[in-house]
Parts: sequence; structure tokens; C-alpha cells
Amino acid sequence: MDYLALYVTLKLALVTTIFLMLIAAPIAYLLAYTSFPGKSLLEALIYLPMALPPTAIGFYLLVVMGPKGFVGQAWETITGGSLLFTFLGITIASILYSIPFAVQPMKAAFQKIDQRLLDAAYILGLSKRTAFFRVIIPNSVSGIAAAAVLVFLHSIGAFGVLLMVGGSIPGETKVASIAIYEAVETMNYSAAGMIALSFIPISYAFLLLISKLNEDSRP
Amino acid sequence: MDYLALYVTLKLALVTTIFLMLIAAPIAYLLAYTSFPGKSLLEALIYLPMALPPTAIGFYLLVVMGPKGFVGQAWETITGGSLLFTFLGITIASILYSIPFAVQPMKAAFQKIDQRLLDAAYILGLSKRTAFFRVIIPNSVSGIAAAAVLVFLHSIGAFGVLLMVGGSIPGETKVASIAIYEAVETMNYSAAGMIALSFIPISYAFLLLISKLNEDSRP
Amino acid sequence: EKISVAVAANFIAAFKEIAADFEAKTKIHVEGTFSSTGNLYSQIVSGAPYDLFLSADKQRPAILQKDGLADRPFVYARGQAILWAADRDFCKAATWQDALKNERIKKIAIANTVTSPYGAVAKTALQKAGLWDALQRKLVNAQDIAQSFQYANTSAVDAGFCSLSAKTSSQWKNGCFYMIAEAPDIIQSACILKKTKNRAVVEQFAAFLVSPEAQEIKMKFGYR
Amino acid sequence: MTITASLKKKLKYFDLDISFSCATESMMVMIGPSGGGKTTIIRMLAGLTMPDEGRVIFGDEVWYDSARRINVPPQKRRLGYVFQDYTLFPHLNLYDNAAFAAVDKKEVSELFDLFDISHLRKRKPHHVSGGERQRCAICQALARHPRLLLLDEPFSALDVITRRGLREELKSLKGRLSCPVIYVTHDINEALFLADEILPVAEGKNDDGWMQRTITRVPSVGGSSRAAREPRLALAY
Amino acid sequence: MTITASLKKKLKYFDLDISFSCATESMMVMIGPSGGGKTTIIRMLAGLTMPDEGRVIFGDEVWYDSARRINVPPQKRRLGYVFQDYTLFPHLNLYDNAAFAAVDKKEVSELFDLFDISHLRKRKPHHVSGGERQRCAICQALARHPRLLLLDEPFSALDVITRRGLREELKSLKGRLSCPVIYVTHDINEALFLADEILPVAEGKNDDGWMQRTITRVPSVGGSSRAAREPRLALAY
Ligand SMILES: Nc1ncnc2c1ncn2[C@@H]1O[C@H](COP(=O)(O)OP(=O)(O)OP(=O)(O)O)[C@@H](O)[C@H]1O
Ligand SMILES: Nc1ncnc2c1ncn2[C@@H]1O[C@H](COP(=O)(O)OP(=O)(O)OP(=O)(O)O)[C@@H](O)[C@H]1O
Ligand SMILES: [Mg+2]
Ligand SMILES: [Mg+2]
Repeated sequence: MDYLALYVTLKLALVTTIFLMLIAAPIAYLLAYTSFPGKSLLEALIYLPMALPPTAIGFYLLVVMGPKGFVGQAWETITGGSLLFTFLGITIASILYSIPFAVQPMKAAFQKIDQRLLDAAYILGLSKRTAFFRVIIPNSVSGIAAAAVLVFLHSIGAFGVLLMVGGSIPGETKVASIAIYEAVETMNYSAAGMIALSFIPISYAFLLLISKLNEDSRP
Repeated sequence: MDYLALYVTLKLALVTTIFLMLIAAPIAYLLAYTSFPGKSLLEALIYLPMALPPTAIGFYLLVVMGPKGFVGQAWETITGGSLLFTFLGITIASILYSIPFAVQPMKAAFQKIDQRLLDAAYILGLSKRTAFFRVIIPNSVSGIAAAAVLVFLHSIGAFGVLLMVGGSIPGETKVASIAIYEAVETMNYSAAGMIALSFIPISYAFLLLISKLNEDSRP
Repeated sequence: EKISVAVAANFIAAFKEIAADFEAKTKIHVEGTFSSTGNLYSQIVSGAPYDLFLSADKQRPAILQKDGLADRPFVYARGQAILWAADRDFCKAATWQDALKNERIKKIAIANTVTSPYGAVAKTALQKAGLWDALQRKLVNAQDIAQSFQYANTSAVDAGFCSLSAKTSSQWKNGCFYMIAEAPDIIQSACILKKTKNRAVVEQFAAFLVSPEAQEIKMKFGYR
Repeated sequence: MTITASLKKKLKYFDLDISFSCATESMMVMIGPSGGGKTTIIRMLAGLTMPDEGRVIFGDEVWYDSARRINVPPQKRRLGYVFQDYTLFPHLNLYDNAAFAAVDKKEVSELFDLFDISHLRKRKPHHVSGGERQRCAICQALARHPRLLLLDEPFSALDVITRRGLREELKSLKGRLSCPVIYVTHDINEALFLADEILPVAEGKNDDGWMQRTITRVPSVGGSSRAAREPRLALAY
Repeated sequence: MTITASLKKKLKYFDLDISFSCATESMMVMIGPSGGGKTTIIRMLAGLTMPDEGRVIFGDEVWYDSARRINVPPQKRRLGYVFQDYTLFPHLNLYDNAAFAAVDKKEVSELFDLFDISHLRKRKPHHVSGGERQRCAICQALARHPRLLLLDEPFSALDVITRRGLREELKSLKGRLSCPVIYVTHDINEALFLADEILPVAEGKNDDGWMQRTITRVPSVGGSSRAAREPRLALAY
């Protein structure tokens, strides 16, 4: 079995989950609590990555992150390197690809916060920002957990997009799902099943961890 | 543009969303409110479809739903027909493929229900079952909306799995994302872009609908 | 009347034109389902209602025949591997081997050498040229030749092994290419599936597929 | 119908251990210090909290018996319970809340008139005042035609006049309801006005001395200014 | 510091229109019928509800002025507010709730002793009784060293003895706090005991007659049995 690919997969899923939680929280907050012109359009745009087939997303990312795309060019100007075919590149792709799964459950959780708790927080002198961290976040743990589970698992399964911007370089961007793809394509079904099975304990461990965190935060 | 494929896509996404809401609600309830041995294992299994690359899921479904798989055989015994390469077949595949996206946000929403509301419902004579419909569901609208958005969009983008069990039969199982795939494969990038763009208004309309429903249910 | 054909992804464009021609002549509707060869193979084993299978290789039709699912396979196209680059300067070198040895070439795309026959022959060619090990660090793996071409024409890589069938793409003319003589032709076989209910019509289409008329179209799309 | 209960439960800071009974059309008022276990007792009668030991008998039904391992779920007990924090369903307006489990929807309007909240029938609970919410919770409990009515400080958020009026309504309703009523309050006047029987609960026990001590205790001596501020008015209760 | 307010707001069933002021170390008690607008007034002082028109002046700060379009957000007003439903943060234990915005954490323990909930410091709000929750909410407000203290029926869930004790604590604290206190209650005894000034609010207006009517009104005549059950005890308030 390709342990290196499994390792890259896990690393990618963890990094994606952590970063995405940080990025999605403020976005979810904006969507839940503010209104501005074009908000639903922005929301639709954020969710678009879900609705597109991975091939299409991968292709657009390739263009944007490539040497002629504006992101790729900006990156090259700053660092002198390329974003494509690197771990950082697939991390960015994976984050973009999973954004909807992080934003949507978080937004739902934030919307459910009792307004009275926010009133109480403001009275106690908390700015909106501090109230976000000290009241909204701790009272949205189950929604945040849901987001984390979705993002983590989705990143493990992501494949079309990663293949496109990653180029399947062993130890760097070759993830386990690519190994499954290869095994299926070459009719090596038992190998495919083996790798797929190895995902069960991983998902299981992650779910246990999340549900533990979730339980601890019960009122 | 392939309007027939667009129509099949929409139909599939709607049917999947509706059925999945019905199927996922009791599962989410079980996960949120009961505990039984092997619960986290079951949960990990339910979420597994996310963590696997679509090709792998498609392959396993193909085997299970095929003439030698037990589902396919059972189906053939009952109806005399085949499940593969039919609209029903891709609907089942799409439902299985999207289950985690429905279950996870619903579970989070159910967990957030104030225990006092359930106490009040039981006192008023509601069985657990009725309390589920009359108290838990109406107070979880934002979580259910989140689930619906995720499932709908994910079904639009689903493609690897559908291609595998659907076989791309026009008017029956050929969805729009397959058209994008074909366009990309034949290096016809502008056509791919056109279809992808046509998803924006669809997603947008669906999001507006959901957020409207969500707003109406605010306390 | 209509027939249903499972077509390997690399042959989509050519197939569409051939099918249109055939339809115009015979009023028989030909419906294509496009996917990777492995995928289509799995579907056929699972009982997919195809009449004809156009594979990207010769192995899978052979297996189908051996398993009694298909008639004797026949070759319907020969694909050719090429090395394409967006930067025209790339082709100033005398041979593709020299072009690849250039220090300025940092990344080279190759289709999956395990799942794609084009990737496999590209690997063979690189090995023959003694470059396989040396270039290992520069190789970027694509899922298939379409993706390999995408890498090359978005300049994500400096050059990419693709197939001559990319020549109908609108981007083709923006770059330059070498033929890879060292790479054996990719022999793409087809087979009529035993399950077919309109054998006569399918045979008619199979014959058309190897007719001079179709041959011309295939040439246009980069097949022999 | 008479409800008879004998309940034991270990709580964190004391052990609850109490027995009482209450007959049809009679009202038992529970009174006692905050944290003394009143709500816990009511919840055990309702079947929402499980005693460690004991029996709850309603008429000839056994609702709970630790020895015989009987525990009738709250759904089957058919009782009315106004929670201390007057929980209403946030997704329903006041009318729908009260009609939620009403035997006869027509009665709901009558009850709303009686409790003077008819004009608020279309409002959601979050958009009415605390006292209005509380009155709706009482309507909800009454509309169910309960066999036993449990009221946990049902008038705590009401002003004196409203409270006095409702108290009287409740007394007259009690006859019509023909069911035992168990009522928690911290207002001794109210207790004395309403009660057929008073159950003083402190630290989970029946503490008969508590009432006496409460009524006769002189306010702790503080600054003289405070003593001077004692009520100057005899209230016309 | 003195707080002066003049507030107008159109509500659904009446128009709120009231003016008052309250000086440092003095306590104004608001009393009136349920749904009369007391909570709404408090919320406007806190900056949680926006008046349609009027001014709120605290010392030399303008907190709200419709004419000059000034509206200081609640965060900047630095006040203590015990909500009618004594909202606490469900994810924090009682101690952390009270210490949430405390100026000096050490004081929290003292306050907990004073309000007799020290033994519950590690419990979550869902796991204590209503009165205990309410006492914690008061500690939370006091620990903030507020410049103005708003108490919306802070003792409604408490028994008479606890209530009497806390009332006295509050009075003595008032001196230490040296800030104006606005207090909502429906207990006339409490109002009379605590108030430097009483503001009767009915239908959103200052209704001076309300107190008088409340105190002297004879209970509506009902069945004779009811009349016979009037309080038999003069309370030793
Ligand atoms: N959900 C709970 N879990 C654990 N302990 C609780 C819970 N609710 C209350 N308690 C504790 O049990 C004891 C009795 O509480 P209970 O709510 O029955 O008192 P009460 O007499 O109703 O008080 P109050 O008049 O303040 O409402 C208290 O010590 C309290 O802290
Ligand atoms: N959030 C709200 N939205 C709309 N109307 C409200 C809201 N809260 C209260 N009201 C209405 O405003 C009026 C005044 O309510 P308010 O809560 O200020 O009364 P109150 O004097 O505090 O009553 P109580 O003693 O019952 O708490 C009432 O008619 C009430 O129905
Ligand atoms: Mg209580
Ligand atoms: Mg109020």
C-alpha cells in the first residue's frame, strides 16, 4: 500500500480543515448577521465550487494559479516559485473546493444563536468582534464540528481537483484517492478496496475526536 | 447548449434533495439523540462516501447495483429490469453519495434544540415521534436549509459517480456535469465555461428559495 | 433505430464527427457515452446496455472477448504520442530528446503511466532515450492526455506528452510539437458486445468506422 | 383523583426525601427557599426527572414505583405543567402555542380572553413581555384539560393587579378543572390565599418550621436608615 | 452621575411616552401592569432598543439624542443589566459567567458568598435552580462595576427570605456602587422598601394613579368562599 500517499492525504485534510475553519468563520458570520447588496449573489458564488464538476474547478484553478493566471503571477513575483504542483497549491485548491461545506453549517449554527445572549454580551461591554469569539463561537460548537467533519472527509475524497493542480507528485501532491483511481482503472479492485478500507479507521478516529470535543462543550 | 442534460441535472438534484431530506432526518435524529453500541462506527460508515473518491464510490455502486450485486439482483427479481443506467439508478447513487451532507448539518441542528422544548412537548402528550415532527423539525429549519443547500449543489456537481452508474444516456442519465467533462476532454474550453456559467443562476435561485424559507421560520 | 456506443474519452471529438456522418447517411442514430476506458469496461462487465465499445487500448476488448461478453475485437484507430509545448522556442532543438534536456525545461507533463496507454508509451519512449530516470523530478502526472495537454497549453508545464488528436483543439496552433517516433502507436480496439439487440445495425456502423470515409475523419483528428 | 407521592433523590448538596398527597379540586402550595428542591419535585411528578426511590400514585394508576420498576412516561400522564421559565415554542405564535395540545380549540380563545392576551394571539413568544408569555403558558396548560396541574411560580412575572385577578380566576377554574393542583410560589400571601394545604420545602424535606420562621423573622439588623424604610403601608390584600 | 431620559416609541397597542431621571446612589423603582412597557424602557436605556424619539443623558454624556442622531452603543455605556429572564451564557459555569466582564475577579467570590451561591460556582446554568440562576445574573452585573444598574425583576424567582436578605444587601451595595439604580418589580412591598422614587408605568406612560388604585382596590367580588379565604395574617415586613 502507498503509505506516502496516505500520509499526504492526512496532512492535506488536516491542514485544509484547520485553515478552512479560520477562513470560513468570518464569512459565515457575515452571511448570518449582516446584509449588504449582492449578498445572495456572493453566497451563490461561494457555494459554486460544489455545484461544478471537479474537472471544471480543477481546470479553472489551473488557469488562475498557472504562470499566466493572476494568482500564479502574483505568487511568482513574491516568492519566485510556482504554486502549481506543490503541496501549498493543492492545499489552496482543496480549501477553495471545500469552502461551501465549511461555510454552510457554520452559518446555520450562527443563525441559531439566541439574540438574548448577544444582547447580554454587548451589555457586558463586548465588541461585536469579541462577542463573536467569546459568545457565538462557543455556542456554535456543534455546527462547527459538523463543518469540520464535512471538510475533513471531503478533503480526503477530493481527487479530480487535486490531480489537476497537483500533478500527483509522490510525497508532495500524490494523495491516496489517486491511488484508488489508478487501482480501479487498472482493474486492481482488491488494491482499491484495501486503500478505501484504510479510510474507515481514519474517518472513524476523526469523528470520535470531533464528537468528543462536541460533547465537552455541552451546556 | 445541451438543455436536455440541464433538465436531467435539475430533476436529479431536486429529487435527490427531497428524498435525502426524508431519509437523513431520522438518521440524524438517531445520531443526535440516541446512543447504542457501534454508533460512532455507523456514523463513520455513513460519512464514508464523502471520504472516497467518486470513482471508487461509483465502482462499488456499479458492483452492488449490477446484475451480480445483491441490490441489482434483488431489483431484477422484483421488477425484472435493471437499476443501472436508469434515472432511478443515478438517483439512488446520488442519494448515497450525498448522504453525509444531509446528515451532518441536520444532526448539528437537532443537537442544538433546547431540552426544555422537548420536555414541554412530552408534557403536552407528544410521543417522541410527534415531538420530532412538531418541535424538533420546525426549530431546526436553518440546519435543514443548510443540508438542503449542500445536497442540492453537491448533486448538481456530482459526476464521477453518476457517469459510472448512469452511463450518460441522453434524457435519462446524462447530466450537465458530464457535458462539462466531455467539453473539457475534447479541449473545448469555452463550451465547458458556458455550461459552468449556467449553473450560477440555478444555484442562485435555489439559494434564494432556501434563504426565504429560512427567514420565514425565524422566531 | 439507434445504437449506443461506449467511447474512450480521447476519441470523443473524432467519434462525434464520424457518428454525425453515419447518421446523415443511414438515418440511424448513434449515441455515445464517453468516459475513461477503465470506467466503461467496468460498466460493460456490470451489464451496461452498450452495443459497441471503442476502447483506448487493445487489452480490454480482448478480455471482454475472452470472458464471452464481446465479439472478436478489431482495431479502429491508432493514436500517436507527441510532445507539445506552448512556447515555440521549445521546438528549435533538433530532436525532442534534446529539447527536453534543455535546462530551462523545469516541468514536463505525462499522462498517468499506469492507467493511460499514452502515458505508458511516453514512458517507454523516455526509457529508450535514457531520460526516464534523469527527468523523474521534472515529471508531473496528469490523469489522461487531455489533462496533459491542458497543463502544457496553460503553461503550467513547459511541455507535455499528449496525443496528436489534440490537433483539432483551438489552442493547438499556439504552440509547437514533436512527433515521438520512439513511442509505439497506441492501438485502439473496438468490439461489438454480445448483448446487443440490433446486431445488423451495429455491424454496419462498425464497418463504417473502418471505412475510408471514416479514415479521413480520423486522420483529421490525428489518428491513423 | 388523588395524587400521592413519596420521593427520594440524592442531590449534590442535600438529599431530597418527601411525601405528600393532594386530592381533586384541592390545591397544594409548595413554598420554600430558592434551591430547596421545589422544581425538582414537580419534575419528578411530571416524569421528567427520575427519583432514586419512591412511588407516585395517581388515583388507581401507578405512575412511578421504584420497587416494581414502573415508570409511566410524561406523555401518558396527561398533565398540565407551567414551567418556571414558562417555556413556549419559539416557532409558534401565542395562539398556536396554547392550541398546541388543546382538547377543544374554541376554549383557547376563551382562555385568552380570561387572561387578557387575545390581542397578542398572532405574536411569537419572543415579541411579547415576560408576563404575557407566562399567561400564555398557563392557557396552554389549561387547554389540555389536564388530570393534574403543576404550576411552577406561574405568576412570578406579573404585577400585583394582574396577579390578583389571575389568582382568583385560577381559584374558580380549579373547581371547573376538578383535578388536583400543585402550585409553587414564593409569595406567602399568595400561598395563604390559594392553598388548601401548604407544603413548605427546604433542603428537600418537608420543613414545617420554615413558614413560621419566615413570617415572624425580623429583618436582619442593618443600618438605621434601612430600619426606617420598612413598609409604611398596610396592604389591602 | 444622574441619568435623565425622555423616551417616545410607538408600540403596537399603545405609544410609549415617558420622562424621568434618577441620581447617583438613588434607586428608582418602576412598577406597573404586565405588558406596560417597563422592559422596553429599560432596554432603551441600555441601548438595545432604539426609541423613535427622545434623549438619554448620563452625567455629561449624551447616550441617545434623536435630534442630534447620537446613539451610543450598549458596549460603551458600561452598565449592569439583569435581564427579566436572567440570561446567562449556557457554555460557561456560574463563576465564569459572573467573572465574564468582572473588573476584579476577586470580587466575584465575595459576591458569590454574599448571594449564597459559592457552592454552585462550577455548575452550568442549566443545572441550577431558577433562583440560583437569577442570583448569579445579579453577581455578573455587579462585578462589572457598572455606572448605571438596571434590574428587571431581579428577585422574581426568589423565596421571601432570600429575597428579603438580598434586598437588604442590594440596598447596602447601592451606597458602595455609587451609581443610579433602576429597578423593575411587581412587588409593591419591595417597591416601597427599596425605592427612593417610584415610577408607575402603565401603557407606556407615567401613571401616578396606578399605585393608588392597586393598593386600595378591593378584590373583585366572587364566591363567598373566596372572600373568606383572604389573608389571615399580617406579614412582618
Ligand atoms: N438540572 C439540574 N442538574 C443538577 N442539579 C440541579 C439541576 N437543577 C437544579 N439543581 C440543583 O438541585 C437543587 C434543587 O433545585 P430546584 O430547581 O429543585 O430548586 P427550587 O426549589 O425550584 O429553587 P427556585 O426557587 O430557585 O426555583 C439545587 O441545589 C440546584 O442547584
Ligand atoms: N420584542 C418585542 N417585539 C414587539 N413587541 C414587544 C416585544 N417585547 C414586548 N413587546 C410588546 O410591547 C409592550 C410592552 O412590553 P414590555 O416587555 O416592555 O412590558 P413589561 O412592562 O416589561 O411587562 P412584564 O411585566 O410582563 O414583563 C407589550 O405590549 C408587549 O407585547
Ligand atoms: Mg424552581
Ligand atoms: Mg418585562
